[in-house]
Amino acid sequence: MEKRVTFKGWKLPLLLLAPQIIVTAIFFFWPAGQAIWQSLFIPDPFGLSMQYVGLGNFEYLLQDRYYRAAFVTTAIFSISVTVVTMVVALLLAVMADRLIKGSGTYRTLLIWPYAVAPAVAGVLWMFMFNTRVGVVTWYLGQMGYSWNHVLNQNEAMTLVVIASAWGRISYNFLFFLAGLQAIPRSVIEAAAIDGARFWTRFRTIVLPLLSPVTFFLLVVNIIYAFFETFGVIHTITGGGPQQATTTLVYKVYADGFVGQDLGSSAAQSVILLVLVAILTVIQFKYIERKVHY
Amino acid sequence: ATDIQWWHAFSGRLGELLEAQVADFNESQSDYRVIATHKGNYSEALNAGIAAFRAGQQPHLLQVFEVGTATMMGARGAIKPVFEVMEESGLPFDESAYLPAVTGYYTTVDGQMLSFPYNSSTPVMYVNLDKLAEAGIDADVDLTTWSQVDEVLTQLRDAGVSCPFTTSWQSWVHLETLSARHDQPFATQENGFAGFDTELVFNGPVQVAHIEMLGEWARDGRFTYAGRRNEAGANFRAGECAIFTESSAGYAGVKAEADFDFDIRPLPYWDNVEGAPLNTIIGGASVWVMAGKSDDEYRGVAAFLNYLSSPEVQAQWHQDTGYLPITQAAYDLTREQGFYDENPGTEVAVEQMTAQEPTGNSKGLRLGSFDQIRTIIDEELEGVWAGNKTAQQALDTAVERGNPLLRRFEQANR
Amino acid sequence: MATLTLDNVRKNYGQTEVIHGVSIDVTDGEFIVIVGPSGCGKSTLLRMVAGLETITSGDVRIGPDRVNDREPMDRNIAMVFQNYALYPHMSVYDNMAYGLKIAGTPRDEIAARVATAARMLQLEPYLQRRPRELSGGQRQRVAMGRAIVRKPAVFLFDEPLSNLDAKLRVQMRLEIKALQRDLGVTSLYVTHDQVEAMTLADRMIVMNAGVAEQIGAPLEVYADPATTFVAGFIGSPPMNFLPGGSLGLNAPTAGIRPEQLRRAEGDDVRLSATVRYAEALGAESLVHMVTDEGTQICLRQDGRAAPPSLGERLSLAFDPSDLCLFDEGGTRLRRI
Amino acid sequence: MATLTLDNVRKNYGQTEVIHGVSIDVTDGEFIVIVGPSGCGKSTLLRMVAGLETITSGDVRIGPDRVNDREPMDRNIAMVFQNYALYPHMSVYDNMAYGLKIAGTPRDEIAARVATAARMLQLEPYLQRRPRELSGGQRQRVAMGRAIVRKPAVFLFDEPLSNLDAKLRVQMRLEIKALQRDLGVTSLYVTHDQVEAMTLADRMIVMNAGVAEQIGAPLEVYADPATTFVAGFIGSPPMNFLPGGSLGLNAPTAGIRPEQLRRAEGDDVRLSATVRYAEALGAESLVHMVTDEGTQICLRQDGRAAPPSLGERLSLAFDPSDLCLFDEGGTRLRRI
Amino acid sequence: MVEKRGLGHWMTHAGLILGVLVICFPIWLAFVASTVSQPEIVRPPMPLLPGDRLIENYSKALFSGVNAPVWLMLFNSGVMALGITFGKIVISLLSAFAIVYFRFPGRKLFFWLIFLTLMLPVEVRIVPTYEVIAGLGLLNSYTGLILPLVASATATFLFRQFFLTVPDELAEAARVDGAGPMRFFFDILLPMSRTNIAALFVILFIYGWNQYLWPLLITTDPSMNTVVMGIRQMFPSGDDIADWPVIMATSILAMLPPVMVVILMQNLFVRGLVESDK
Ligand SMILES: Nc1ncnc2c1ncn2[C@@H]1O[C@H](COP(=O)(O)OP(=O)(O)OP(=O)(O)O)[C@@H](O)[C@H]1O
Ligand SMILES: Nc1ncnc2c1ncn2[C@@H]1O[C@H](COP(=O)(O)OP(=O)(O)OP(=O)(O)O)[C@@H](O)[C@H]1O
Ligand SMILES: O=P(O)(O)OC[C@H](O)CO
Ligand SMILES: [Mg+2]
Ligand SMILES: [Mg+2]
Repeated sequence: MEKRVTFKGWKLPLLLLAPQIIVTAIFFFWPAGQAIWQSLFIPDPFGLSMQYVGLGNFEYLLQDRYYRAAFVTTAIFSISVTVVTMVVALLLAVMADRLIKGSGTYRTLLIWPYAVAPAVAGVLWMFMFNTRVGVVTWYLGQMGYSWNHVLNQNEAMTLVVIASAWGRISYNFLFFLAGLQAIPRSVIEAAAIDGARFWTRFRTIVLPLLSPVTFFLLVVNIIYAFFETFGVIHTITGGGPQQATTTLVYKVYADGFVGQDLGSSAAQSVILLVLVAILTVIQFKYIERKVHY
Repeated sequence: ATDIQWWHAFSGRLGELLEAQVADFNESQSDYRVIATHKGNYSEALNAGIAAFRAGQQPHLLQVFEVGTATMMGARGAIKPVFEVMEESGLPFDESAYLPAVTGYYTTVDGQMLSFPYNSSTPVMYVNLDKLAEAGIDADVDLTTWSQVDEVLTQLRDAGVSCPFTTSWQSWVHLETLSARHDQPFATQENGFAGFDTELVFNGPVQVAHIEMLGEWARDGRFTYAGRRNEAGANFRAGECAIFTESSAGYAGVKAEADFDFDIRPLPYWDNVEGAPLNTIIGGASVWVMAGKSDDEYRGVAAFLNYLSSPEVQAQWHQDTGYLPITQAAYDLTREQGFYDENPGTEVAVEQMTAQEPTGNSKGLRLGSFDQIRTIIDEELEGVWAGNKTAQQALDTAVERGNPLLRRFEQANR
Repeated sequence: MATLTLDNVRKNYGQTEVIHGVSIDVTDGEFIVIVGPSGCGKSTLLRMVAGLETITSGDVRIGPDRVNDREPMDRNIAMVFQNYALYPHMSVYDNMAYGLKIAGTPRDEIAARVATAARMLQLEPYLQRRPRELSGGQRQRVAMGRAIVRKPAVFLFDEPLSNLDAKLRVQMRLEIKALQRDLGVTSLYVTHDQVEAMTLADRMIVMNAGVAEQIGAPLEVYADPATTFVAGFIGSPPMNFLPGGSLGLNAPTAGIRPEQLRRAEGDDVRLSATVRYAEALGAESLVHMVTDEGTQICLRQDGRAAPPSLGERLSLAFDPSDLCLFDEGGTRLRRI
Repeated sequence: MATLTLDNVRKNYGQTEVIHGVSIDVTDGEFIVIVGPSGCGKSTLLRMVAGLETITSGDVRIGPDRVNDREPMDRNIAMVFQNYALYPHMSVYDNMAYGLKIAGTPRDEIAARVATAARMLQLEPYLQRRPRELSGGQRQRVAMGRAIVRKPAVFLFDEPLSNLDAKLRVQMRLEIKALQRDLGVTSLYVTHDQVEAMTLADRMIVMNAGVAEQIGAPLEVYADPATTFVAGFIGSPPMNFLPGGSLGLNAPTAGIRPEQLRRAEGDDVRLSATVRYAEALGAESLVHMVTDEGTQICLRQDGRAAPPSLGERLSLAFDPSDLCLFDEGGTRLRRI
Repeated sequence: MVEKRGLGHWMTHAGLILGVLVICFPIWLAFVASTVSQPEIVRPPMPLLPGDRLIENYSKALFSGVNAPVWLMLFNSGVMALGITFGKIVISLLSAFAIVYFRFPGRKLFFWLIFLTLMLPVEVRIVPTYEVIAGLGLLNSYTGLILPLVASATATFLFRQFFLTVPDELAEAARVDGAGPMRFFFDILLPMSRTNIAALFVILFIYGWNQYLWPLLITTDPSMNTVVMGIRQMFPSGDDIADWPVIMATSILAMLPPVMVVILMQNLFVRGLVESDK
């Protein structure tokens, strides 16, 4: 999509672009270049010396069962967060949309968690499910279920998924609600007159018409789950038990800053950079061509 | 006054005691001011220090747990050996005044002190006597061997104790110390003391059997797992758990918080293993002096370290915290003060450390990337506690995953 | 196909009554147009019939059945919306087939019915397109098709042509009329365009502020308006209103349509006025004037006659029997 | 105020030529309407005059000056856009004052000029409102006001009324006409609505696919169309076209306007046709028929005459001098 | 309205209220925990209604904290969040304007250079970015906290999307009125973008305030800690029990500013989001 009218000249636009280009170059492209460079070496933790290893770091990574597992973990985690978030948000949005009045009030009440930092969300959920003092753990215990996400991989995954999804529900809710309210009333009415009852309408009209919103949310949720959940994982499980909750991004951090294995961390950064660059391009092509109903 | 930055990993009771020492030192003179900063747990503090060094913002002093020793030793250009600092300062410094069992860990082959052994510990066993009584077990029950412990735990469980046994620092206590105490190698090349080309071998039969037993306890409710570091301390101090294997330094917290009678016992061993028991090995942390500071600052550092080694300060620290005394003078002073008599069990740690002459397998560990290797061990052990893996599988995997890290460390430090 | 009866239907939104009791009996196959200015309640009335709004009081009957409490899907109606309300994600075929599919009609029959409708509406080449790939007129046809295939008892139209441009509107209104006549389905059609109402309706309901001011056949309403509102609303340019006194009449208001005025020849002068401006439209010209009393009036004259120039004073004549007289409230005074 | 000259103006987008050379001399104060169907290049032509599109070849002159290479602000023009393009965050006052502010006009003078324009356009009560707080007609007036205050040499209008509803459109077009006449500013006005063109233009340019098919005064164009395209586009319903042969004429196509047909009385029958449908519009009726040759034709008759019934066969007459004859290409054959 | 009467209506309310309760429960619990004493928490189950230690716990958190008092961390968070917010908005507005309204050599290249960063948060390139900042001597500085997070294209992208929806005629009208590019930018485009700026303000403020990993790495000096990372630092190294009431009080304090921003600006926020098509 391009504008019809444009202003002339090339100096002014370059001047306008300069701040962003400079900041991007220094804090994005320079580090990215560094990552690529460093991925060819094994430096010692203190940065006093480094050994050239060619693609050795990548070989090492690909041989590492746990690195490969981190891909799977990331996939499971991201998909779960996305699904939980979207299903709950859609459910709430559909209910709020049915109201003639008051959807604004519910929106205000539901919007809170969006503002809560993932790391703080992690602390809150960790507090509720703490194996010693957690209220939820205690009540679960009363019901005969012994919760222990410190040892149980599935429970750990469940907890980080819920804690990560929690804050996003608000955001998704906003978009779904806006999306629902943007569906022309008359289309719904037409379907009703055509004989479709609530669920039929929802399945055959509402869901398909929401699909642009849904796709958008899908992308942002996956991006969120990929990158912004670091705080949740760091505060709740630290990637454990047994790396069951170690995502790719967490591993970059864990190997780079905890493990002091800068070569491996740089190589992981490079792999992530490539992955995300591909995703960006795909997403971009899609946005440009986005279907608007 | 010249500021001396000290990054450490102590919070809670230990943090308070450390702050008190710092305040005391700062009051005692006016040339230097030590500023102590809590940098998270041991791993976090170490990483913060390393990262800061890379950024040229390192503190003067960095507390590094024993696990990071090889890493620090490997970073010759990043540290300034303590003996150098002391020599240059001109302050009296006699390496022979320190307990060899402790300082041996932190010295070069020719006996020069690289880091200051600020807080050294060794694992011991804490027993909640009230819980024993609750289960009708005699307070004097013999807990010298793991088989005896096994029986007592069964009784405790059967009597309805929800947490018969727990431990902190599982790898340190139940693999590293276990190996040393039973003269089993943890890694080749004298556990790394003899060179970088070392390989992990802690998947031997003794270790497997021991972990197998813990795994069984975990599954049948005799062992409650609480975390990789000393999270379990909270459970024990709250009176939930009957028996607790933990650093001697757990004493500070237990003494401060426990509202039950407790006992400190030596770490049990397997009497069916030949040569057992040997000494336990050292833990805790030492303080490293970082490179790249001015002479004046190093003089301040020396003054502070000198203050920390004085018999009074050391004795007080030892008595308050349960960390080992690092000088003979402090040890003697403590005995003179009658502390060991008034507080039975407090001498267990020192005795345990010094009872036997260490072998190549019990001198300690000096492995690169050991923090990550511990993480791997922790992960695999958790697999056993959760019932996902057998002990053999877990230890084999840990060895298999850990060795590449040693290779990378070797490569990086060539 | 069925009759449709509204019996004193009223609608309140909270305290405000927006439909003040409308009654009409629509015979089977009749085409009724509801016409009136924006906000007068046309859509509301239609939507009550559709079941999209609750009925505050009164009855709506389709055939013999009172349908007040039925859901829209149970009323056997079809509706064409102003914005067409096509399902944007479905092909033209699926848009038309949707209602039948839900009703569980066999596939063959669906295909057959859609095909018939598509043929009637000349939509055959577009069956696989999405609505956004169609022009306005084609979309309008799809909306019609969707209504047709269901063979409902009653068609409801809510300003179905107002989103089209002028040319297309004329064409589509002819098509709608023809289609309804062929199908013979009872229809209720809402518009604010009086031309549409005139050309489509068998009978029309002229609404004003929630009240049905007049119900009747188009030419009847045009020739014989019941109120000044109706007289002003139907016909463009509207009827001229003159104070009765100025014409020596015993009525507050007298109305005369622009085409019933003529330039006086000889001494039949009844009115003089000054020309403000003239619009030459080709076939006809509209001459806008002010009378000496200051009332604005309009004269429609043949396009071939030369339009008068600005400021010219014209003498006007009309046939007194063409006058419509109204009382103060705007109600027609009938000569008995 | 100035003259405006287009001299063989062309526009290419890449390879495609969309304006095929348009020339016209607009005299000072003249109101020129460019009319034609969608996509014929009306806006493109206007935008070239405005300086918003480059001119591929040919010259545009405002007054004596060739302005091809001037920026829009240096051409001394003002433009009213279809969507008004009001600055949404500025008050009505600021919208009108903006161009003057930029030009560095003194505050007092800005205030005075805006006040004058606001008075003329009856916008005084709304000066502090934002555009979104105005009705469509008011917005349109603001757009006009913005153009007026700058006292430009030429006004450019691009379909300024097409976003308004029918009633308002009629009213606004009268206002625009009056205003332009009062101000006497040379104007170029684009529309696709032939009624608008007829009523507004001093002269109109009828465009088709980038070609100016006819330039002339409205009634002249109506009465004397140069091509079938013009004859069909101007006038509603459009001119009826009959094959010349069927009338015994020596021309491929003959055109006659619906109001020039009449029902034959006696033996002046020239044409017979069957009634398809009749639309009674009150003042007049349109009778749509098919001739025996199958051509669709339309007859406009007085509303008072009873419309014929469907299927009825009518005999039609016309005055042969009203016929317009066209050649195969649709160009008018003039009788010399 | 189709099917919107009667029982279903109340069921809908019931469902939504349940949703609100579940969603808000963690926050409620944190609030309760911040008003009771440590013993009440460590002996489960902790109460579900607030206690009487509110003032005590909050003043302890605010004025003593663990490494640094919480008020200081809040201040640091505020500076960082506002710095990121304003920095991003300003540079994005300028660059989006350049990209949308000008045709100049290299435009496509710059476009892609910028938009490649669209989805690459700092986490991915964390180690080298840390080194760049360290190399520039920006550890423990507000500049170091802010600048690297300003380098992302999300805001630029949003403004670009919005500018593309601004009718062409507006720019044309401005040109006809005699406005040059910068005049058009300041007089027309900027004021028109207010809603979007407001929405972005909310998004970016929260983004900045909620940063965790970056401040964790580059603030080695506790007086530069931000509150979100500060909470995590309050957890003991393991040995002793977390001071839950103070930690929870800090959590509440840490979420208060962003929550206020969202709640107070929610209408603008939602409008901006939805209008600008995400
Ligand atoms: N939900 C509602 N609540 C309150 N008043 C309403 C509601 N819907 C419509 N109205 C009012 O009812 C009156 C009639 O509205 P309606 O939509 O039927 O008018 P209409 O004749 O269809 O107008 P238009 O030609 O503009 O579509 C209007 O005055 C409107 O303001
Ligand atoms: N930027 C462009 N690139 C290529 N072709 C264009 C461009 N702008 C317009 N055209 C083409 O030029 C022709 C004339 O367009 P223009 O907008 O002038 O038509 P118009 O008469 O104003 O139509 P409308 O009544 O729909 O506004 C059209 O066929 C259009 O497709
Ligand atoms: O609890 P500490 O300080 O004795 O340390 C125990 C372990 O040695 C840490 O590795
Ligand atoms: Mg309506
Ligand atoms: Mg156009």
